[in-house]
Amino acid sequence: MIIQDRMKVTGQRKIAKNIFELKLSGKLVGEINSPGQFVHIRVSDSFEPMLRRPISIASINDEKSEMTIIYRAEGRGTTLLSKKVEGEEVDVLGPLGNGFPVAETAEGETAVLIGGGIGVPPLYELSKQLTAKGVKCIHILGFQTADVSFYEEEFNQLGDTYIATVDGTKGVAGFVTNVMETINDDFATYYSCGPMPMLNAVQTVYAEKKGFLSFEQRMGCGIGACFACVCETTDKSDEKYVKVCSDGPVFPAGVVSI
Amino acid sequence: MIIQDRMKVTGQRKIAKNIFELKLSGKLVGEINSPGQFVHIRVSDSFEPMLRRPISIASINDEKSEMTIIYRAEGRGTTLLSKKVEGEEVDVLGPLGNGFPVAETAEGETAVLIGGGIGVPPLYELSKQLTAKGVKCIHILGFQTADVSFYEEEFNQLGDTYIATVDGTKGVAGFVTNVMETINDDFATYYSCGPMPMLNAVQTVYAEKKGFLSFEQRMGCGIGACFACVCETTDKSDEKYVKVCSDGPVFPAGVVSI
Amino acid sequence: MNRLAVELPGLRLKNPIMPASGCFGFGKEYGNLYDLSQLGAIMIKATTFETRFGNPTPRVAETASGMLNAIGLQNPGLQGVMENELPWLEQFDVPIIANVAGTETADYIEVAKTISTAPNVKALELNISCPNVKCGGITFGTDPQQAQDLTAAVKEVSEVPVYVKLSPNVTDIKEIAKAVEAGGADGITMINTLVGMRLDQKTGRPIIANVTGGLSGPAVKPVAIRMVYEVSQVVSIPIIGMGGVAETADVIDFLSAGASAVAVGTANFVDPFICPTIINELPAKLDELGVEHISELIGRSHR
Amino acid sequence: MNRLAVELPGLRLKNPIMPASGCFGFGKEYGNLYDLSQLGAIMIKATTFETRFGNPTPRVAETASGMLNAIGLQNPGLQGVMENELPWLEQFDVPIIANVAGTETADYIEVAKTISTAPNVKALELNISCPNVKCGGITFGTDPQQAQDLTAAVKEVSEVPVYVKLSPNVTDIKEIAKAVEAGGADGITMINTLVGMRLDQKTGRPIIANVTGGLSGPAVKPVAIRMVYEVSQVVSIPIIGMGGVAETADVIDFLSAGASAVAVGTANFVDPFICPTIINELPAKLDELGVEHISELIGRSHR
Ligand SMILES: Cc1cc2nc3c(=O)[nH]c(=O)nc-3n(C[C@H](O)[C@H](O)[C@H](O)COP(=O)(O)OP(=O)(O)OC[C@H]3O[C@@H](n4cnc5c(N)ncnc54)[C@H](O)[C@@H]3O)c2cc1C
Ligand SMILES: Cc1cc2nc3c(=O)[nH]c(=O)nc-3n(C[C@H](O)[C@H](O)[C@H](O)COP(=O)(O)OP(=O)(O)OC[C@H]3O[C@@H](n4cnc5c(N)ncnc54)[C@H](O)[C@@H]3O)c2cc1C
Ligand SMILES: Cc1cc2nc3c(=O)[nH]c(=O)nc-3n(C[C@H](O)[C@H](O)[C@H](O)COP(=O)(O)O)c2cc1C
Ligand SMILES: Cc1cc2nc3c(=O)[nH]c(=O)nc-3n(C[C@H](O)[C@H](O)[C@H](O)COP(=O)(O)O)c2cc1C
Ligand code: FES
Ligand code: FES
Repeated sequence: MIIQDRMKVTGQRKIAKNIFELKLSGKLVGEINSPGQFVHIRVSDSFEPMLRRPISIASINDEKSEMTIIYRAEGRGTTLLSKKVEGEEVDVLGPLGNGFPVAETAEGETAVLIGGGIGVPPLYELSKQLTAKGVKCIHILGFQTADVSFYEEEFNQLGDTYIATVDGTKGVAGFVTNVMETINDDFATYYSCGPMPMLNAVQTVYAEKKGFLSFEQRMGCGIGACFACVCETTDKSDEKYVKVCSDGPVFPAGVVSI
Repeated sequence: MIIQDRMKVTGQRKIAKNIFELKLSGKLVGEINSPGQFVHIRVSDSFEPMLRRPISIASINDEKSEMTIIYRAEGRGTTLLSKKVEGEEVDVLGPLGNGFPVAETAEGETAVLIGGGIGVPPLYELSKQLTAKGVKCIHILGFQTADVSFYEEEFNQLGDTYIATVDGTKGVAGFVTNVMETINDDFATYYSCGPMPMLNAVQTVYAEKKGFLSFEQRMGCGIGACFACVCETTDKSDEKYVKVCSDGPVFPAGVVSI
Repeated sequence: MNRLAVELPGLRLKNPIMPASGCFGFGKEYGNLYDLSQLGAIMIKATTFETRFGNPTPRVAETASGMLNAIGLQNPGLQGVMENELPWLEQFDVPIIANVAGTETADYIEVAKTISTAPNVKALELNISCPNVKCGGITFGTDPQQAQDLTAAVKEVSEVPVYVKLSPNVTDIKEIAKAVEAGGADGITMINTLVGMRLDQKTGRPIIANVTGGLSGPAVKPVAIRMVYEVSQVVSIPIIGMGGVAETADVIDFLSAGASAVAVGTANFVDPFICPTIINELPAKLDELGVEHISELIGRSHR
Repeated sequence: MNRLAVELPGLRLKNPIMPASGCFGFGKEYGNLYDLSQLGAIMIKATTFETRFGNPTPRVAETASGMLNAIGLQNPGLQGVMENELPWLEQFDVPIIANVAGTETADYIEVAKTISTAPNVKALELNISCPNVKCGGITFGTDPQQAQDLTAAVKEVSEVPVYVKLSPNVTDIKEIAKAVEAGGADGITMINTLVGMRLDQKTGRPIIANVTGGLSGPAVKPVAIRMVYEVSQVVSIPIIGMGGVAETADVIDFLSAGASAVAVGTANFVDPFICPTIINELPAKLDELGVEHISELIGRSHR
C-alpha cells in the first residue's frame, strides 16, 4: 500500500562527487514489495521547491525498517535533500510503481544487471534479492567518469562487476555496451536502469533476450492521476500508452517505445 | 554603514509563549550606532518566504560582536527564524534606520520608556545606554497577557518597571496608559515603541512632553528605495511624507500623522 | 446542522472542498489512499468526445512555488468515461462535476448531452480555458461572444447545471464572466492556469514539449484571488474558486474573496491527503475566526 | 572585447544587467552600498509631471515566491527629478533609462520632452502598464490603438530612444507589442506586474490599502518568459526582459527567450547586491555554456 510517511534520517553520506547515500527509517519500508520501486520525496516543508522528487529505493533493511536511497545532488530539490542530517524528518510518499520481477530468473540461472549513472542504485537491491535466491548476477555499471562512480565494492560482493567510464578513468573506457560485447551470453535475463539512450542500446544488443527496463519521466503526482509521465507503447494500433509512475517504472523490454 | 552580513547564531531560546530571543554574532554589530535601529533578516535561502523581516535590535554586546533580537514567531517567516539553531548562519542586512536619541536626555534626568508587546525589545538597549550615562529610567511595559510577557527581570535591574496586561494576569490590569496616569510626571523625556493605537495614546497623554516614537510599517527594501513604508507627516502643507525604514523608525512625537 | 455544508446549483456539498479537474484523474488513485466520500465533490479530468493521447512529454516543469503542465487533455474519451470511470465512482457518496472539453461546439454538445445523464454527474464544468490544446479550448475562453454562445448551446442539451471554467489569460475577466452568465451558466469555476514557459538552462529550449504550459500552484494565488474578487461582484451566479490552494488558510481566502466553494489542484501532488486534511481542519478554523457556518465567510472581502 | 557588452538603441551597455524601475528609487540608497558604475544601466522610478504621494499604506504584501505592491507612482515630480535626482546620478558612468508615467497623453509628453534632455538620460521607458493608479497607466497598455498613439506622440517629442513597458494583464501581448512598434517604439521592456490581491486571514479584507497590487518576483517568471518568447518573434525591436530575475541563471533564461538585456526588480529587496553579483557571475556562466559573447544567447529558445 502507498503511504505518506514522515521518515527519520538515520544517516547521510557523500559516496562520490555530488552523489549521496541517504538512509531513512519508517513504516513505509514494510510496504515495499519489489526492487526497483521508488519513493516520491518532499524535500522541504515550503512550496519552494514545489514538487516531490522521485528517487529509487537502492536497498532495504527490513529488521531496521530502514531503506537506502542514492541520488545525485544536482538541482534545487536534490541539493536541499543532501543537507538533511541525522534525526531530521523527511516526508516520503511510497512505495510507488512496480519494480523488477525477481521471479523471472530462476535459481541457478544467470542474470545480467546493467546500470548507468544514477540508474545504478535500484539494481543493488535487485542483485541482493536475486543472489539471495541463488541467481548468479553479473553487474555492468556505466559512469561518466571515475569521480561519480559508486558502490563497486558493494556490487562486487554480490557477483562479478564490470565498470565502464566514458572517459576511461575507471574500468573499461566507453559505454556499458562495450562491456556487454565481452560478456558470455548464456544468461537467462537482463535487468537495466539508466538513461534512455543506454536503455535503447541495451535493448537492441540483447534483442533476443528476456529483459526488463526501468524508465524515467518527469512526474507530477507519482501515483497515476495526472498523466504527466506517460510513454507511448510500441503497440501503435490504439494510441496505447503507459504511465511510468504507476504502470512502471519497470517494463518488459520492447513494451515502451523509446 | 549598512552591510549584508552572514551572522552566526550564537544562541536561541524561547522566553515566553511564541516569543524568542535570538543571539547573532558578526561584524554588523560594529556598525550599530543607536538603540532602536533594526535589521532586515532573510529567514531562508529560498524565495519562499520572499521578503526580509524587519526586527529591532534589542541589545548589543560590542566585545563579543553579538546582538540580541527578540521576536514573536507568528507568520511563516518568523516561524522559520525560530527554528534556527546555534552554529547556523543567517543573512542579515543592517543596521537600518535611525534609533532613539540617547543624547536627548541629560545625565541625572529621568526618562520614561513605554513599550507594548513586541515593541518592548528595542527599549532594552535604550535603557542600558541611558542608565549607563546616568539617566534614571522608568519602564512601562504592556502585554496582552502574562504568558507573552518577557524581560521584566532584565528591565527591573535597570530601573523601576511596571507591567500592564490587558487581561490583568500580570501587573496592572489594562493598558500602559493606566500605568502612565499613576507616574510622577517630572521626567524629561519619553521614548515609546509599540502598536499604533498605543503610540497614539501615549502621545496624547504626554502631549506636553518631549518624546520619541518608533513606528512600524510593512517594508520592501528596508533601505529607503521602494517607498513601501511611507507615513504621512502632520505637516499637510506639501504632501510631506517620511519613510519609516530610512527616516525612522524613530521620530520625534508629533511628526508622523497617526 | 453541518457547519461546512454548502448548496450550489445541482450540488449539495457536505463541505466546500473538491479536487480540481486534471489533478485527480477519475479518482481511482486517490481512492486507494482515502475514502472519497469525504470530499465535497470531485471534478474529474476533462472528457472529450474522442480518446485523446495528449501532448508529447515532458509535460510538466517545476517553477517557483508552482508548476507548468501541458498534459493536453489526455483522457479515455466519452465512451470510456461513461463505461468505466463514472460507474466506478458510484460507490462513493460524492457528487461528480464532469469537466467537458472539445475542439468545436459540436464536440462540447455531444459530450455534455451524454455525460450529463450519468447518475452521479450533478453538474458540468465547461472547460473553455485549457491553454494546452491547439484549437478550441482557450479561444472560447478569451472571446466573450464565443463564450456566451457555447454556454447557451451546452445549457440547451445538459441535464444538469452548467458551470463554466474561466481562463485568467484575459485583459478583463469580468467581461467573460458576464457573458457566460448571459449565456445561462449556473455557476463559474475559476481560474484555469496562466500560460507560462520554462527553458532548459543548458540548451535554452523550452522544457515542456508543447513549448508553453499552464502555470498553477501557490504562485498564481494572488491573481486567482483578485479575479474571484472582481468577478463575484459583477455576476450573481456562484463561483467555485481555485488557483494555488495548498492549505486551510487558502480556502478561507477564496471564500472571503467571493467563492462559494473551493477546488484544490496542484497541491494534491505535493500532499495526496490535502483535501481530507483541509476538510478536517476547517471546523477549528471557523472557531478561530468566530464563525458559525462557513457560508458566512463568502464575499466578506467586499461586504 | 567585452563579453558582456550589449548595444541597444541609445544605450551602450557594459553588461545587460540593470535594476528595474521602482525597485531602485533614484539610485541613492544602493549607491551607498556599491559603485553604481558597475551596472549596465539604471531604470529610475517612474516620474510624473507633478509630485505624487502615492497610495495609502500598507503598500506591499508578501505572496508565495513573490510580492504585491501598490506604491502608486510616488515620486518627487518632474522638476524634483531634473533638479535633484538626475544630477546626483551624473557622478556615475552609467546610462539612465527614465521611466515616464502620467494620467493622460499631455502629461506623458510634458515629462518626456523635458526629461529626455537630461545629459545622462539615454532612453525613456514609457510606463503604460502601471496597475496601481486609477486612471491612465494601464489603460494605455491594454488597448493597442491607445498604446500606438501614445508611443507616437512621445516619440515626437523625445530627444532619446523610447522603450515602451508592456503590461502582462492582456489577452494577447503580441498585439500590443506590434502596436507600439508601429507607433515608432525603439524597444520594448516587459513585463510589468500582474494584478493580484492578498487578503488578511482574520478580517478577510485586502491587505493592500489600494485593494489590488502588482505581483512580481520569481512567481511570475514563467509568464514573463513566455511573453518575451512570444513578443520577440513578432517584433524586430529589442526587448529588455524582466519579471522574477533573482539569480544569474534567470538572466540566461530571459536572453534565451529573446530579450537583449535584463532588468532586476524585486530581487534587489531580497539581496541588495544582486545586480553586481549577477554581473560578476556572468562570465563564468558563459564559459559553462560554451559561449564567447553574451549576445549569442539572445533568442536561442526559438532559433
Ligand atoms: C522512477 C524514477 C526513479 C529515479 N531514481 C533516481 C535515483 O535513484 N537517484 C537519482 O539520483 N535520481 C533518480 N531519478 C531522477 C531524479 O528524480 C531527478 O534527478 C531529480 O528529480 C532531479 O531533481 P533536482 O531537484 O535535482 O532538479 P531540478 O532541476 O530542480 O528539478 C526540477 C523538476 O524536474 C524534475 N526532474 C529533473 N530531472 C529529472 C529526471 N531525470 N527524471 C525525472 N524528473 C526530473 C524534478 O523532479 C523536478 O520536478 C529517478 C527518476 C525517476 C522518474
Ligand atoms: C522597524 C520594525 C521593527 C520591528 N521590530 C520587531 C521586533 O523587535 N520584534 C518583533 O517580534 N517584531 C518586530 N517587528 C514586526 C515584525 O517585522 C513582523 O512581526 C514580522 O515581519 C512578521 O513576519 P512573519 O513572518 O511572522 O509574518 P507574515 O504574515 O508571514 O508576514 C508577511 C509579510 O508581512 C510583513 N509584516 C507582517 N506583520 C508586520 C508588522 N507588524 N510590521 C511590519 N511588517 C509586517 C512581513 O515582514 C512580511 O513581509 C518590527 C517591524 C518593524 C517595521
Ligand atoms: C496537471 C494538471 C492538469 C490539469 N488538467 C485540467 C483539465 O483537464 N481540465 C481543466 O479544466 N483544468 C485542468 N487543470 C487546471 C486545474 O483544474 C486548476 O484550474 C489549476 O491547476 C489551478 O489550480 P491549482 O493552482 O490548485 O492547481 C489542470 C492542472 C494541472 C496542474
Ligand atoms: C515596489 C515596486 C515598485 C515598482 N514601481 C514601478 C514603477 O514605478 N514603474 C514601472 O514601470 N514599474 C514599476 N515596478 C515594476 C518593476 O519595474 C518590474 O516590471 C516588475 O516588478 C517585474 O520584475 P521583478 O519580478 O524583477 O520585480 C515596480 C515593482 C515593484 C516591486
Ligand atoms: S506522475 Fe502523475 S500520472 Fe505519473
Ligand atoms: S521599505 Fe523600501 S522605502 Fe522603506
